[in-house]
Amino acid sequence: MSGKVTNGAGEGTGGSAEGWDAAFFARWMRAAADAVDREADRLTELDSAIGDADHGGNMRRGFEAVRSELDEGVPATPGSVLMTAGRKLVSTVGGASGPLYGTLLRRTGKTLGDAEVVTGEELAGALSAGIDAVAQLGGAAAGDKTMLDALRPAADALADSGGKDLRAARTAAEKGAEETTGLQARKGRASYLGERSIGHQDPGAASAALLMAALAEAGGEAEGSA
Amino acid sequence: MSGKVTNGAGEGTGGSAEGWDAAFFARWMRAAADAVDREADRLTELDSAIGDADHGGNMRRGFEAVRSELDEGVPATPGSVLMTAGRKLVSTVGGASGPLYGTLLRRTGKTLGDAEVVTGEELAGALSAGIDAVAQLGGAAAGDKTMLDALRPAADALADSGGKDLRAARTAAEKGAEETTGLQARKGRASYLGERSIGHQDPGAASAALLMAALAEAGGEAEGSA
Amino acid sequence: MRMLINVPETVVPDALRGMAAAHPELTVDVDRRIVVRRDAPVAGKVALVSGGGSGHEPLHGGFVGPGMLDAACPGEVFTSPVPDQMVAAAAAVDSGEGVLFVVKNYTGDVLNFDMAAELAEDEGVRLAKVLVQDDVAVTDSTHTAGRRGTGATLFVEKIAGALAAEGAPLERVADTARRVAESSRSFGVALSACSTPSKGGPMFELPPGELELGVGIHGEPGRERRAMMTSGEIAQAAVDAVLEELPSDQPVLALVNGMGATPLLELYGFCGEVHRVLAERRVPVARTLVGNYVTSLDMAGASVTLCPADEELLRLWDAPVRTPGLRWGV
Amino acid sequence: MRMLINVPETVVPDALRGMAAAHPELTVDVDRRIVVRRDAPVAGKVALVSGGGSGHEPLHGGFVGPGMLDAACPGEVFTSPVPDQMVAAAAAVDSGEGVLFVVKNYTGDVLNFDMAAELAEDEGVRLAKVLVQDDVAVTDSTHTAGRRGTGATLFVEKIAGALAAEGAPLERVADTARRVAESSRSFGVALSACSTPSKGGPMFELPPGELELGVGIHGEPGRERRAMMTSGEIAQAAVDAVLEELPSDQPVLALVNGMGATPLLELYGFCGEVHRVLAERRVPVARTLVGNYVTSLDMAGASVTLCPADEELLRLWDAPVRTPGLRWGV
Ligand SMILES: Nc1ncnc2c1ncn2[C@@H]1O[C@H](COP(=O)(O)OP(=O)(O)O)[C@@H](O)[C@H]1O
Ligand SMILES: Nc1ncnc2c1ncn2[C@@H]1O[C@H](COP(=O)(O)OP(=O)(O)O)[C@@H](O)[C@H]1O
Ligand SMILES: [Mg+2]
Ligand SMILES: [Mg+2]
Ligand SMILES: [Mg+2]
Ligand SMILES: [Mg+2]
Repeated sequence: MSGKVTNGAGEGTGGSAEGWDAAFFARWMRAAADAVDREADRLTELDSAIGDADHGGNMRRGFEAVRSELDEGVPATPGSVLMTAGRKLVSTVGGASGPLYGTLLRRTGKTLGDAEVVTGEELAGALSAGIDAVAQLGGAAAGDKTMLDALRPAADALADSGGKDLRAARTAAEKGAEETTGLQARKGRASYLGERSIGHQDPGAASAALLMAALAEAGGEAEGSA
Repeated sequence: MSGKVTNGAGEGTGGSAEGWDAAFFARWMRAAADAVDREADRLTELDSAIGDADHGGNMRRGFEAVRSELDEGVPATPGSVLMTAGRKLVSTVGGASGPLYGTLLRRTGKTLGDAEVVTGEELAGALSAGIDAVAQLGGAAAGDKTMLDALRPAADALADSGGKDLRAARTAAEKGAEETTGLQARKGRASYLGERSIGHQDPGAASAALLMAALAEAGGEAEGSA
Repeated sequence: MRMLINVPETVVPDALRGMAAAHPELTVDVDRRIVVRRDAPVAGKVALVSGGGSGHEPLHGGFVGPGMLDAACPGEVFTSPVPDQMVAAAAAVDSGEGVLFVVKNYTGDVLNFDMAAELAEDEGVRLAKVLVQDDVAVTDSTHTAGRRGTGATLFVEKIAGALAAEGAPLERVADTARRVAESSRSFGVALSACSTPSKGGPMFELPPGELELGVGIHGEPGRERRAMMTSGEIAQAAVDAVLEELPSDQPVLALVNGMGATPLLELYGFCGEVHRVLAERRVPVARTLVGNYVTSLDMAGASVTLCPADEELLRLWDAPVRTPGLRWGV
Repeated sequence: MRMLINVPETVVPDALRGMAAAHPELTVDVDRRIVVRRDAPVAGKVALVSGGGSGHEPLHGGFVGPGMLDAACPGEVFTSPVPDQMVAAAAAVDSGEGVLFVVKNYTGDVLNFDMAAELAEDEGVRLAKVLVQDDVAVTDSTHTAGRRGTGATLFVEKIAGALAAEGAPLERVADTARRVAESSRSFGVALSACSTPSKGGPMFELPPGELELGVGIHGEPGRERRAMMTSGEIAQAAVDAVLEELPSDQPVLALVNGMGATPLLELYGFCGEVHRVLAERRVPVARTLVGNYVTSLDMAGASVTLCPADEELLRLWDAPVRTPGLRWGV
């Protein structure tokens, strides 16, 4: 298995990367599938408090499909791995999260272009473009209590570190997700709750934190700190 | 108000009656309406254990209609009071108990003929005929856990006292009703319970005991022992 | 109480007022509690009258209309109607060709319809009666007063209604009705108890995670209380119980019936399992009807009714029907 | 769990298999999760495609057939379907006259149908879209993403379906669909919470003796939680909420819709109260439909939808329809 190409065989240290290859991105997606599978009940529980109790099932279904697709064969480039994954999410998830996460990965992948290896800075930039696309598609802004409140801080943290610190991205996502608890929903089904949505963490922000944790895990496996 | 004609004005002592007039029978029916109204919830509760939870409502609806009918005017003879009441029950109760109680009162009334005053013995005989009609209509035998298990002992006790002891009829009915608790239902909805019906009092037997208590009350009002 | 009602005492007349409002094609007599085809009596046609306790809607009032019942008599909740209703209904629909009473086999219904038949006959109505007793669940009981009448009622009312609409005479309509009644079999399962308005709560205790196999449509107990089963296991239990007593191996009409509170989504899934089991047992299914037709208020669960059908019964089943609850071909 | 299911994961395909078994007049593609008119594409006819999360049956799959939808795309329970389904459905039903997507206003449905529309247009399908947003309950909320789509979906699908059956071109079908969608208003009330298979229990807490006024069809909260009310009081609250936002005082089509677990007996009683209130408010009712049409799994409760209707809409409403869930005049 390859990964961070300077260090070989997928044993990245997460630090001063020269770049990431398709195998690394496949590892990210698989780690996300694991995390989402593990945490599906919690996601559904969160969604049942302020939504319609399907987010865990939605994410699990989508990422299992992504995993199966990767099992058939990993596309050649980072961009195509993410575009394939994004298309798969769109095709299997449904709900609001399907098109949104699908768009996130597709646009991120598309922005990465067809390079075989991408740098951390390129990833940070592409992720940011993907998040912009999500914001545009869903019409949500920061503080609306959506997945954006975990994704945006994560991308910013990654960019701040020059694309090097995947764990900073993870930490920022988790903090952002936790902070959605205090926010009032303005988008999606939870918005019907109005003030009653305050006090509950947003399920999409929680799954976004899992996605960022999976990124850190893929990058930092060798350190055993994930 | 009249009643037991030897003692006048409905103040019967329940003992050595020479006879009962229409007013007495009307009083019986009214006392039954009161009792059924008071005990409707208990009857429904019993029916919900082994039947379909409607016996209280059925009996209340029927006897309220009887009461209204009597309020319009009391028929001239004991027989016609009971036949009118029986017809009213048939017309308003439905379920199994409507035709059965209706038949009981109609046949009892019919057997009394058009005498203006009937003796206790005549009442005992007529009641027995009415109960036979119920048994024939419903096809139930003693011990089948039905209203018959309260009615038959009551009629027998009345007959044994030469038609004089209304309170004996009441006591026998209550005992019979209580003893249905140990029986297994073989007729009516409760029969579907099979052995599971054991341990619950039959609702129709319970309402039959109320009917006999009302008879004793109508006869023994003056004694204050009802 | 989780009921959409005013007070328990007026549930039936309140519903009849709603039926009157929603269905101008019916004559709903709220006072006399009968639901009658607007164009009754239909000249030259045998009339069908049914009825029973309320709480099983659309049965029976929802099956009044061309091709099915001419009138229905709704009783109080789970309580047989009174003879006055049936006599009034018979009088309203008899064209002179006679009236068929369709009666589910419960003591109250039998007694009240019998009384009504006597009265109506006294008034010169030619009467026939069919007793529906299709529920196999409690035939095991040595003390049962016969099988209970459940889902087959719909088959009887639809098929006899179609034959009457063709102008068949009373004897033939009654014969065919009896043929359907006598050859149909049902089995029901409850996943939760129903609540009657007068009781104000569940009729019986059924802890979550348990089910009642062979339940009756008033929540009467069945064969056994079991730990929860899958839809496929329930389908197998129900179908096998029915097949064991089905008196013919002709292709069947299948009714996959919801008890009231089971979502249609689940009912369709159950229907798929019923078909799977029937295929495994090599029983061809000629027609399938899925939905809430013979309900038990808010009971969760389902029942399966099978009726062996020859060409004539299939033709009559497919014939046009236009009622609030069942409607096709017109 | 009181559910008639195998496992939560297969509820939707299980139901589709049951639909296939029960409805030979439909093509049910279990793998691609689309329900299609057997005779699609119908030459010279604009095609209607709808879809949404499952759990609202008969909506939408039960409304596929002549006079209504050409295809439906069922998603997972309470989850919008995916664009692949809609694209496949559009391809299956497009006769060349174009396709109308009927979309309930929920973020997931809107996004997925939008994506599908793009893809289908890329493949050369002429597409129009109508967004149903009739639920007045949450317009008070300053942060709502518009009104939710509920009962009016049935009016839109029936009326636009009838117009398409007459051969009207896509623009006219879409215009009329939008007219219905924009002028209809709904209000729903929950007496109990619904339970999704994946959650395995109630979606929200609603103690017995309380109700949720203005509930959404996925159990979303409404305007307020109140102590239990009578059927008459609930009818008044619902009708007045609807009338307040109804943009016309024409005679109305009225849908008195059950949420799933409320007995039809109660629903008819509620219908009577709705009519009483409408009469008091001097709103003439042209047509009434009573039943479980836009459900929320096993939720107890009801909703009222009103659609002001001129002569044309009435004619289209009365036009023949032949689907598993709605059927008349054919
Ligand atoms: N307009 C939006 N923009 C961004 N994210 C959104 C939007 N609407 C919903 N979401 C996210 O989607 C999550 C819900 O996803 P999911 O439960 O799978 O779909 P649905 O809401 O259709 O049931 C929310 O928690 C929120 O984070
Ligand atoms: N065949 C029968 N013969 C005599 N009594 C019967 C018979 N069937 C039922 N009963 C009586 O009727 C009672 C039930 O009456 P009710 O609840 O009003 O009618 P239903 O059983 O139709 O709901 C039973 O408790 C029993 O005493
Ligand atoms: Mg959700
Ligand atoms: Mg009873
Ligand atoms: Mg009863
Ligand atoms: Mg959802």
